[in-house]
Amino acid sequence: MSAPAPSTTTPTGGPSPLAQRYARARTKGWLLVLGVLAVVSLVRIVSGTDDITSEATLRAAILAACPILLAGLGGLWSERAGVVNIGLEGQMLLGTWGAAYFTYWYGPWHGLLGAALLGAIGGLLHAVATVTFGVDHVVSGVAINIIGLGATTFMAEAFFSDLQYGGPRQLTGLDPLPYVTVPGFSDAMVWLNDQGWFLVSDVAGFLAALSTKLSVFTILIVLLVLLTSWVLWRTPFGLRLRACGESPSAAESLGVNVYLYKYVAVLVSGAFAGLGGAFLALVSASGFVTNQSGGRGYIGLAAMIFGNWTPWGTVGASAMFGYTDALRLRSPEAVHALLLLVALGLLAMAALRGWRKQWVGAGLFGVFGLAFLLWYLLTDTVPREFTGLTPYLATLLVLSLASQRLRPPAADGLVYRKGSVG
Amino acid sequence: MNALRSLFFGLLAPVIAVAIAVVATSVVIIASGSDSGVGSFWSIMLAVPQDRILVNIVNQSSMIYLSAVAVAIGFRMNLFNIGVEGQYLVASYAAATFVGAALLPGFVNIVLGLVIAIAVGAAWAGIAGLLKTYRGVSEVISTIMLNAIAGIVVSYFLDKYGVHGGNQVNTATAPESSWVPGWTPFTSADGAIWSLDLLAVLVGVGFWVLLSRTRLGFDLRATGASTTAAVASGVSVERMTLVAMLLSGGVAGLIWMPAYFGSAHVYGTTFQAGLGFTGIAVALLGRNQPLGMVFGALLFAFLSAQSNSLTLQTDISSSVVQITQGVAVLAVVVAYELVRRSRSRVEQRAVARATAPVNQEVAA
Amino acid sequence: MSPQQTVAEAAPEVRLSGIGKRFPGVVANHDVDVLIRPGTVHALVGENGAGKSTLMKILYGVQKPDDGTIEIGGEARRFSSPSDAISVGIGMVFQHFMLADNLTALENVVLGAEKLHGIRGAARREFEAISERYGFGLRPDVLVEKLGVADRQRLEILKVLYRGAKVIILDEPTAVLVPQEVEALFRNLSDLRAHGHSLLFISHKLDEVLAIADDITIMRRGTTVGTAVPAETTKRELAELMVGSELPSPGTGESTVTDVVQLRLEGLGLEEDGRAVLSGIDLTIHRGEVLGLAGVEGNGQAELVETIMGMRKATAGRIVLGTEDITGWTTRERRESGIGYIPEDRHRHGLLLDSPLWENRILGHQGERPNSRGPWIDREGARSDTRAIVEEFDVRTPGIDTAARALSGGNQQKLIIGRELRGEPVLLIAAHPTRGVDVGAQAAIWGHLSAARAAGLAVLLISADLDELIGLSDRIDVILRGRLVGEFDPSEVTPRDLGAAMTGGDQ
Amino acid sequence: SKKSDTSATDASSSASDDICKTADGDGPMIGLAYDVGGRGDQSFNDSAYAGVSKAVEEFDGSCVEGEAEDGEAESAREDRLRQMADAGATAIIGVGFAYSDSVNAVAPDYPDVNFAVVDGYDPDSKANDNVAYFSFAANESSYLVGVAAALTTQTDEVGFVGGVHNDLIKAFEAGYTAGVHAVNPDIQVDVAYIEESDLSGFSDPAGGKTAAAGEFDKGADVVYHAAGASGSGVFDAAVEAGDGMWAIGVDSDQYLTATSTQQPHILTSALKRVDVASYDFIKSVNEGTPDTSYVTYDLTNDGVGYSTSGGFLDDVSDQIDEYASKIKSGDITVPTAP
Ligand SMILES: Nc1ncnc2c1ncn2[C@@H]1O[C@H](COP(=O)(O)OP(=O)(O)OP(=O)(O)O)[C@@H](O)[C@H]1O
Ligand SMILES: Nc1ncnc2c1ncn2[C@@H]1O[C@H](COP(=O)(O)OP(=O)(O)OP(=O)(O)O)[C@@H](O)[C@H]1O
Ligand SMILES: [Mg+2]
Ligand SMILES: [Mg+2]
Repeated sequence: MSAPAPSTTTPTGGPSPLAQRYARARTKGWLLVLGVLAVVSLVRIVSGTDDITSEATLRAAILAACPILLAGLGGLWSERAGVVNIGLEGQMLLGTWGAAYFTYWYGPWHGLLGAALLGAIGGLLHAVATVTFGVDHVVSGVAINIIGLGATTFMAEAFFSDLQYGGPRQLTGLDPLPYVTVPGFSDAMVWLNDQGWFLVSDVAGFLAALSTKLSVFTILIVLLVLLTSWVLWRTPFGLRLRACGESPSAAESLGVNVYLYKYVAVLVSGAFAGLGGAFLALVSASGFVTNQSGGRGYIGLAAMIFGNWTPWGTVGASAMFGYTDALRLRSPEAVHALLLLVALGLLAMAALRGWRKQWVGAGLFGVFGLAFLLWYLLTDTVPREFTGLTPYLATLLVLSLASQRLRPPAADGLVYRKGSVG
Repeated sequence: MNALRSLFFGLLAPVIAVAIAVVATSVVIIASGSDSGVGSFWSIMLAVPQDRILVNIVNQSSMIYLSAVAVAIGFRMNLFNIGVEGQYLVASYAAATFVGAALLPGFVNIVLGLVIAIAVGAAWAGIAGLLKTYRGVSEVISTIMLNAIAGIVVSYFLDKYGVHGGNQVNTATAPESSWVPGWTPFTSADGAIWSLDLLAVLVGVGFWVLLSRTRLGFDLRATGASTTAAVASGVSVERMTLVAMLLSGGVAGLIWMPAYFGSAHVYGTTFQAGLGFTGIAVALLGRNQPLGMVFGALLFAFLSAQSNSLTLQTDISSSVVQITQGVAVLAVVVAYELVRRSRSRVEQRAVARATAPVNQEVAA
Repeated sequence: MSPQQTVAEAAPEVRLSGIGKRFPGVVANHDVDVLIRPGTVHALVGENGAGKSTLMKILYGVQKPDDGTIEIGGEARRFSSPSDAISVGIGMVFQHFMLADNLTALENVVLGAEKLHGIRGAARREFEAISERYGFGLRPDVLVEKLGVADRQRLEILKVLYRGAKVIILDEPTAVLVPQEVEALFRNLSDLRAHGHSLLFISHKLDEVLAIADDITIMRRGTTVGTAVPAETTKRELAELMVGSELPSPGTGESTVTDVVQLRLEGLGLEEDGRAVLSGIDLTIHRGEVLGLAGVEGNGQAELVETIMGMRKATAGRIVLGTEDITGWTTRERRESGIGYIPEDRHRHGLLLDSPLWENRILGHQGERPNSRGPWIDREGARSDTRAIVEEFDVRTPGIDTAARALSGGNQQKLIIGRELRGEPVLLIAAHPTRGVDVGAQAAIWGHLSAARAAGLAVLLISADLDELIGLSDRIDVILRGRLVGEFDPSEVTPRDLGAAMTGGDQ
Repeated sequence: SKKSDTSATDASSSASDDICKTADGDGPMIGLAYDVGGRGDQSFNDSAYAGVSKAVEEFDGSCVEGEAEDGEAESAREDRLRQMADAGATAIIGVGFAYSDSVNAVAPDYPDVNFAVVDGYDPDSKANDNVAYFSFAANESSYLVGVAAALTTQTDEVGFVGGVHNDLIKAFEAGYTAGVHAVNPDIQVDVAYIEESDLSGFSDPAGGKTAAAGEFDKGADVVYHAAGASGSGVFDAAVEAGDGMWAIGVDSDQYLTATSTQQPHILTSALKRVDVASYDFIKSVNEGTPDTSYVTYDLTNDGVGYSTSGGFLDDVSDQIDEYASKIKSGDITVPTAP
């Protein structure tokens, strides 16, 4: 019941309240990033494990994050249009095969296209089932994952067995995509990174990671993120697509072809997942192996969810997954330092909630935070067996603490039928 | 007439689906340029199964069926328990460890082993249930995560407390007194139909009774059909979510028990992973109906068992069967949706005919 | 204003001729002819289910007619989607608002019309210009979820104007408004007409129609049965054309109120995410009494009902049923202790649309005979009792195995009412019991309610139809912003007074 | 198991020409039950096939093949073996320890057929007199490549990447570490495993690459992998680490199947001669003195070893061979667990 208030505008069309809101969000985001870095840096110094922000670790983290991020962006596209897509895993697998096949015969750039194409085919299946035939989205997604695995396994045996460096379950020695290293700058940053100064070295490590042996594919991904957030939030096309996810009937009542937009969204979604597969086969390593995605599609979905259905949130969450994964593989001992990091993070949240007088949340965060702090103080290594749990536990933890505050598109996962307007 | 029609509608979808799957598979085989060719593929797949294959089909399908029921219990109230895989993994390990410890005499050991399997499976599923009811975490994500966690945790304990030997780690072997061999319909070489396959029958009947004859089942279905209406009718969705998850996990716990007591007797190398995901597919294929899933389970078991000869007699990989299965599932859900629509159209006409207003003849 | 003022001779803005539309089992429209003159308000009246919305959806391109022709400004048109209709200057405000809550007002407006002024500055300026011109007082950057009903409706109209519509369709725009808001709306409509727009205005509230319309077309059972000019017709004549009979009016005869208190709310309060939705609600309902609750939608009546039903947990105060304090009880316990519930939205809260009628009869009464014995469902008991309900409450259906979805709204509603009255409840919560139900069914439902009341049932009646409230209630409480702001005696109060109280206009 | 072993000097070619389709001699009929991956995996399935085809040609026999699927039922493996026996196979080889139980179940029903299980073991106490279990002293071959690594490293730091942290792979780690320290106790050995239990650790090149890169970054200049298909990621890591950075292959001579860019970085490979074992087994059956029970393949019978393709070890091979002879003579006993 908001009372009609006089409209507030500067006829000269100054910065609109909306633009201001975006701006505020941006600054907030940067502050957050900086804050996190500061805490990390602190932890590095306290725990004396330089590896947690070493250029090499961060580079590995970026590598590990990319496939997850691509899957997450894929999820973002389709869910913003109201279609839940847990078929990402299967579409990713199709992507690995497509990348391998096309790279072998036509070279890596075609490999990317091939991966996107195969992924998009998976997306098409999903779109036909969910949009045209109104099948439950999760059900269809599950089926697509079965098909994806079966198809790639079979097609690998059928097409790769007799190739050079090939076998029924692998195809290695694929031509790599080019790398770039920013001469000079890279070395400077690496040097700074080695100095171990508070914050400076950590930021340097990050910049070094971004300027050293960086695959062009990674650059492409950054562009895809920017493109995604621009298209979805700044263009008429994006507005229509999101409207289909928020209220398809409203969209249709204004002449938006809801089915069309949902189809586009899900196809793009599949293509992104496919590219994620390509990254695994071409950049993460120079070869295809059956069932290579190993659950990264699901992780990507999770990343998108607690990225709160936003591109940058997804980037953040994927980065977290990639980072923990890289760290556990490179230096399991350093994982122990993460306990402190998590503890501090949780306690910070607790403080925030407390300050907002949200006592329940504050309590929960506080308890978990202290638990981790104790764990850190009372042990000096995390049993290797458990380092593997990190991404999964992190997901559960974050979701169980944050789920209430997440905001999925209003019509996400709901089946919509043409002509049901009014 | 009415019964006839519903039977027709009931069978229509699966038939269409299987047909589509057959076509898709054939196309794939042709596309793959196999030398043996589609003909030999189908002649092998559709050959009359040998005796031991029949036995395997019975054993496999009952485990698959248990898994399907576990999944269906959740699906029936739109609860997507993707975590059956992890639940029966943890439960199988726990039960095997307990039975292997042989703390109790044979029979009691068996019964308690089963109870533990149920309890542990339920508990593992319960985590997802609690996360959903109290923290609003989507069970799809949480169960997927719990699957991964289950694998790591179990292997950790197996490695720490298991029996190491010949590159392998197993739980302690169950005492002979706690074996439940089974019935040998043909020669002993053709294997035995495990007695505990009966669990599948019991669970199936139980599931049917629960759904169609009990208040709990009604609430379950109501919640699935319309959460809002169920809430208004006095169903506590939180409670139902928990109950469904626990039931689902409990049944999941039983999945591998026939094999364990029947032939494996240890948890380790011979543990059959993946049944949890097969169960999802079969539940969808059987439309979460007690009877439908029987056919689904038999079909899947049949396909896998028959496909075993493929690599011996043709150059076609048996993984093609996964495609058949996946396509069948997708096709069947689509087909069911179409059938549902045409059915409700038919019904509305019936209503109009019954409540004849003036506009009737215009309609005709 | 009278027809003479408007340009009578101009070519018709819109001509619908011989329109027909069939749905499975229903003929929604047949042989429909409508003619709309430029710069007029044209009212389309007809009872529920008469086919008005369908006709409008056809005119707006949402649904394709099976036969008949559409002429706009003398040119024949075929619409395959709303965008076609929009492009020739037709706009529609739907019966149920078409807004995306999580988008801003501006985004909702520019959606689909990005070509006109883009989606940024220019669009915002246009938005504000229109809002200014018609005094809508809307701001572009608020999220729609923050808007009240009246604002949402203005936004819907703004949406239409933004697209430069000449012809504006309003499907039952007044259903959700109180008289004061209706007058404001009518001022807007007159403005629009003065600016040369033609308006197609749907309603079954005849005085409103007579107040605003220049021409009137009447529909019955899917076809047009006549036209009229307000100056030369009366309410009664219209009503007879509409239903082919006298309009029934709600009435319950002499009071049956006893002095036994059946329901008592003491200082009931409800807070949700820090916002007080209900506060300090005190009321009592006696056996044999109908307490009417009047309020603008979104003032807490829905929440109050759900709190009494236990679907929301009260954060303050007590709920006493008879002598029992049921504040802490679950919904099921409350239902089993004799509270019947006719929900506002029967499709979301009252029925399992894809389940057969007999299962719908069990819904909400799982724990009661004849539906169940102990933990077991008693299929036979439930089925035979469903047959009885179908008989007694005249539910038009081929059988009890039919899916509820296939039934017409009125028949669905009759089933629900039968189900809820069947278990001899002590208290009935009836939210909009006759919404979306045709006249025949309406009268029947009123009959059942007063019969139950006479038998000693206590009823809490919520309705947006003030005549219904006044007709049925023994007392009327008014709720505003989550508080009870006044009590009225139906025998004295007029809809206008109620409207004033409902909007706080009298303070 | 997705554990990947090989010999198959002719791996790439063996995929194409197909002796089991062509050969139909009236010598012994051999059943070859592959592990997941089957023939053409550039790994121990190929290795087994190489041994079998040698035997088939030499004894003018014939053969029948069958392949395992991921997550297949125990009964499926049994059925595969029985189908071969029923088809008339007299010598049946199960490739991979996964066949241990199924062979144990099937063998008693076919007393006239001889079975062998690569990496196998008898799961119960009842001995089977028609089953041979090949066990390979992977710890010994790992020891030798450990020596090679120690003699090669410039940084006195070397690495190990295991696919899955199970007993089988721990034996590789143990032997390797022992070998390294035999040369110089001060050399640091970085150890990483891709997965703790999940067999996907054998099919995760990305993981292999990350883990290996981590060790190269820490200062290791030689990294030995026992990670199956993930190994290609380890090779990639070596390539990216640059000149003078080495990777050591496993099971087969991976120099031969590696890509041309990887080859300059593949110092050697720890060999596991499944082909030798298979051939010897068939030979023994053919001569009517079939191998039974546990047959250990180690340095003494050339069942394991290390490869020299690429010639990177030419000037240290003598020293390595010394250690080898010490092991044969028993002067050195190699540990099997870290
Ligand atoms: N999509 C549909 N499918 C089948 N029948 C429909 C559909 N839409 C409307 N009908 C039926 O067509 C008839 C006319 O419906 P319509 O909504 O046009 O009536 P109305 O005059 O708008 O009623 P109300 O005053 O309640 O809005 C009704 O019987 C309605 O149930
Ligand atoms: N949205 C819809 N989708 C499908 N069918 C519908 C829809 N709405 C109404 N119907 C069909 O239209 C017919 C009449 O329903 P509706 O309630 O609109 O008519 P009605 O005239 O209001 O009925 P009653 O007079 O009993 O209230 C029913 O058969 C119903 O199946
Ligand atoms: Mg569903
Ligand atoms: Mg209408």
